[in-house]
Amino acid sequence: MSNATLKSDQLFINLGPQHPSTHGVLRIGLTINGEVIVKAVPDIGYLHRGTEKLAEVRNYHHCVVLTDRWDYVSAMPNNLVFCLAAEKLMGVAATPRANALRVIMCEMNRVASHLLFFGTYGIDLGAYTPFLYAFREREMVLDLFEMLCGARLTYNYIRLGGVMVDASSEWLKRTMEFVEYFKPRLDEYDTLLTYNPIFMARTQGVGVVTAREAVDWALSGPNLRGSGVDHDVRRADPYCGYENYEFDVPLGKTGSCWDRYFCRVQEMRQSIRIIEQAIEKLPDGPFMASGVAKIPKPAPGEAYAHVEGSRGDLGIYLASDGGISPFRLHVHAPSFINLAMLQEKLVGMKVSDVIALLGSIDIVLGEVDR
Amino acid sequence: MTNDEIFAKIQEKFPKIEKAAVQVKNYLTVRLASKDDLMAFAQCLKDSSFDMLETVTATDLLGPVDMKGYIRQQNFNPLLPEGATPQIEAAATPGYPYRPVMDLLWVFFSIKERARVFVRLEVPRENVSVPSLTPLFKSADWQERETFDLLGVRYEGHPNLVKILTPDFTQGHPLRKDYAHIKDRFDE
Amino acid sequence: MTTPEPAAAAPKPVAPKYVPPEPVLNRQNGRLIEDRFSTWPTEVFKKRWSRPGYQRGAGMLVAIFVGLGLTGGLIGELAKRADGFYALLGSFAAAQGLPPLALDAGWIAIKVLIVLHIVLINGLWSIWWERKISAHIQSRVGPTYAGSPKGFNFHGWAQTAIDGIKLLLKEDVTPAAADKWVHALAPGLVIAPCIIAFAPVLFGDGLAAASLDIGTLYIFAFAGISVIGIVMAGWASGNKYSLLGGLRGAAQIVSYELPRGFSVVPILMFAGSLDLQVISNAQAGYWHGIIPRWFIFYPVVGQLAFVIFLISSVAETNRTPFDIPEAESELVSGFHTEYSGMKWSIFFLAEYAYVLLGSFLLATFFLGGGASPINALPFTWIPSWLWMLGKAMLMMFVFLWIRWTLPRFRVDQLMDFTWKFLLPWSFVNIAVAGLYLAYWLK
Amino acid sequence: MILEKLPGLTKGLPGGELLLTTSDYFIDLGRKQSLWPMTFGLACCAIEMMASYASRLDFDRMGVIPRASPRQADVMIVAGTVCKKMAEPILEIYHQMPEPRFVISMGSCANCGGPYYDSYSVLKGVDRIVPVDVYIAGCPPRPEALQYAVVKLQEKIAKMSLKKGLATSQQEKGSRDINA
Repeated sequence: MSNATLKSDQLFINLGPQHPSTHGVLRIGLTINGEVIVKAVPDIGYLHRGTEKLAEVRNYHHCVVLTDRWDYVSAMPNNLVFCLAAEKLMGVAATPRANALRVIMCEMNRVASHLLFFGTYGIDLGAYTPFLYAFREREMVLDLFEMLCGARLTYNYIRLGGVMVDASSEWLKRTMEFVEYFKPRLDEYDTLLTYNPIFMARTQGVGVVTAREAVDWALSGPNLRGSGVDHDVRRADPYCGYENYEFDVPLGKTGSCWDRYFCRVQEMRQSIRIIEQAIEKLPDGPFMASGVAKIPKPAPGEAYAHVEGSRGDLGIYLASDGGISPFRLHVHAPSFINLAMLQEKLVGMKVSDVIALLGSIDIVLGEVDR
Repeated sequence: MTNDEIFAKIQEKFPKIEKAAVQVKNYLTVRLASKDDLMAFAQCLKDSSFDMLETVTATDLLGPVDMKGYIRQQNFNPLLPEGATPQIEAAATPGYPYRPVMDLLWVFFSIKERARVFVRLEVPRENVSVPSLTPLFKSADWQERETFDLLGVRYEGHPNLVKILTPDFTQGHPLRKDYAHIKDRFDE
Repeated sequence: MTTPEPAAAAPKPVAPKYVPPEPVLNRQNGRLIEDRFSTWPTEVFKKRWSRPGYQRGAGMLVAIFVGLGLTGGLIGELAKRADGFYALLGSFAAAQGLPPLALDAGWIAIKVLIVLHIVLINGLWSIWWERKISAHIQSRVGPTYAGSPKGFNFHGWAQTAIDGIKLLLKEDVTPAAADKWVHALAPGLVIAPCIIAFAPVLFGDGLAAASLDIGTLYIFAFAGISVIGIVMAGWASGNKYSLLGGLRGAAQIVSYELPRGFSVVPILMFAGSLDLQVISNAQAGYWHGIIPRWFIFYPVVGQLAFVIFLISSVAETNRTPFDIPEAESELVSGFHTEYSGMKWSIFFLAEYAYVLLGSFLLATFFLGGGASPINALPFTWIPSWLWMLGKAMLMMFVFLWIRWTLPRFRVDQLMDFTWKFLLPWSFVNIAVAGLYLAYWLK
Repeated sequence: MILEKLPGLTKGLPGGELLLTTSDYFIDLGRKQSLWPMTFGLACCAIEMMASYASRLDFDRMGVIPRASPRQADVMIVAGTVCKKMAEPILEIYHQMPEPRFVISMGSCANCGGPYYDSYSVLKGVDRIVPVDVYIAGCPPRPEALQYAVVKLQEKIAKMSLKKGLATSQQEKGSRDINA
């Protein structure tokens, strides 16, 4: 926007792409009147890496590597959703043990991802200390990941037809130790941030998204559930045997920033529950299905798979022309779709609330721009 | 609700619709006859509880991908012998019906029914233009922009159909199969 | 699957026994590579006192503190004979034939230098103190390696000094869009009123650079001037974030001046004077020989006034939860976004000087000044300036504690808080204090 | 300003060399023990950068605290994929930083494009637009690797001296040689 179109009492400020709290390289052009926002124009694409194009000249095993880098905070669901889609195309099914391990890893990654959200949301609202507490526990989750698959962020652990390596009994023991350690920490977080009066004043009643709007914007994940819509892919369209585990789907009431935040904090508890059950019920057997070729060439066809990622309903549309590379790969990226509501929701809010709303949507720019 | 039941229910309301030849695995896929039906069909779906437009995208069905769309160097790996090509090159699969067609895709989702409908529409790939769904679904906004940016599909009636992901100086639509990368100032 | 006991639940792997690494020679020049960074800090810290660098650093720190203490004590003791010194200087000036004006100028210069050093040394100390405290609140360790590479690395004691060297040598950027003179003038206008405001601040019994009858009013008046510097900095930077920060800062500081001033009115009523020395003296003595007669122990009124004054002091210093002028996650750095090097560090220095000012005022108004909290022999022997310093440092810790615990207010909530909560309650407080005076303390 | 003239001023003085080396010592000490990076994350590596500020690996030990404004920063950690759209903002931020400034290129993407070596929208290495002092390999590098890079940068800074100018010519060009 040029200055000529501005009224004399309005100010155009440029939030990002380098800004401490845009969680990456998001840019928002804000026209403000005093402290109130008149117009907001989000500008994305500063991390557009063209993975959908690159996937057309990678083979299916290599594509799993690309998936790691979409939602780099929780890479396991990305691996999983690609493998599910490719397995559908190839007609392979993962073994029960592999499925249970996938569930454990995805839930642990959800914990890690929500811990990052918890910490950075604290920073966004000016509380620096919760970030360091959250990272203390997050490092433990990452240690467990590292012990199993050797990487801290980009795992490439879930492979076509199964998982990379089997979990040892030592690893399972340590995971249970972590679960026991982590439960009281969640109560600590509640005292630290959730019920802090200033925090509640900053987030309750701010950025309210009604259930009607949430469905209209096609939000997913905690953003949808924060508005009170009971939709969870793990319930609606179970994959990897989620129907066998007992867990609740936390719902918000008003759809404000606090509800979205609270949904995530409660989801960590449910994830812990699922991990416990999955480890107890972990079946024996092979961790990799037989029949996955070294260079898979699935028959021509199309497949869609989706999982409940840490940020919402992560889906993949995969088309094959019978070659060694996918013919078309499209990512239904929850962050991208959740972020779209920003341009409309920001109007009328205060500058400080931009950060509160943006933080509560919990985007990862790698997934927004892909 | 199984896919056939959903299809029967939709066909009851919108008799012109037919099942697609290639079904997206495990989900109901229907094919529109022409782009004029799109708005009416979307309205019909919205009325019958499919009130969430999940995905808007498209596939270019023209031949294998053009390698000029990638910035490749000859034998970039010094550890490999001279002339080796460790990188995968695109190759046409014999028997696959490549054709100059843009295959558009919309995914509608019903939270109540927990069901998904994939809607497909084939249009010629030159100057693709279809009606925009933004008046019905807000979520179409950015996804249509993305599809326009990456595949060059024009959505008629979109309030702000401009580039969203690629930088301003990128010419062409990268996900089209015949996209050839034009060197810009950052490519030496 | 058996669940282990929660007490022993930390899943950290058992640390292997620490084996000192083999000495590694640099490939190029064959020199011994120091193993400072090749071992984990936790391993190093296990036997830290055996490291000579640690001992030397600790010794250095203790020496500095003892030196500062001795200097302070010297000044404190000498100040009691200040009249004698003044007379001595006067006779010296008369002997040399100097005019009395020169004598007064020299005398004031000595006092100004002392106060100036308090402000500047406070910056060095409190930034390190803040970084260490915040680190330990956040389960970190804070600065550790700063100091000489040869060792003196006791808890990074030299961190602020090193930061200072670096900031002094940084390029001084004036943005092209900036108003050059106003941009350069703003840091000065922030720090100068702050130093001036230290003139009547009481550092102990009778220890003030200037004993003013209107001391309280003087401090509040000068401390309020800094806001002009903040607005200037925000406007002159030519940056919209700075402008927003400057305007927010102006609104906030002007608003919080009011409850800050009104909250001490009960104290002034009880003491019957604006002079800080009188206020401090009014709190001498003990109820029933046990409870000190500090104003904070006056039922209800004292505590309410203390809380309001503390909150407004935190707001005056632009620190979390009231740091909206420089809100890092919203306005990048607010009004000092465009400042670099030494100009920026002057803003920081001013912030910590205001923290110190607030701490000393809290100690004077509410914590009995230089009086001992315990009416027993070894405590009453401790000189008043040491008590004063201790109380001020305690209050400074409270400032840091608040900063690293709470999230930030939104700008309208901040205004609501002062106009709808703090200000009415400070009025109520004044009324109740009037009742106390009329019926209890008459 | 004074620093540039100091070598010339001390040339004729007795003990001028000693003065120069002493000031070198303190200047380098100041610069290397208080490297303030920008809070500036691009992609995956930014999460590891955050982890290195956090409790376990506590960057504050080395005096490294993040600053939000480029005016107050000394070192830019380019953490993640540099896309062509982001290249210009990075250049602008680099120009906003006051001298002396340093750049750490973190991760394969920032070094050379990494897994996106053939992508149409990724810059193949941040060293095409800004001079880089230290490169870190890895995708993403571990936080320990980032801290080691800071140690390496400190070693590099320790070699800066007034006589050679504020930075050696290789350093200005962004030499990969740490001993330059």
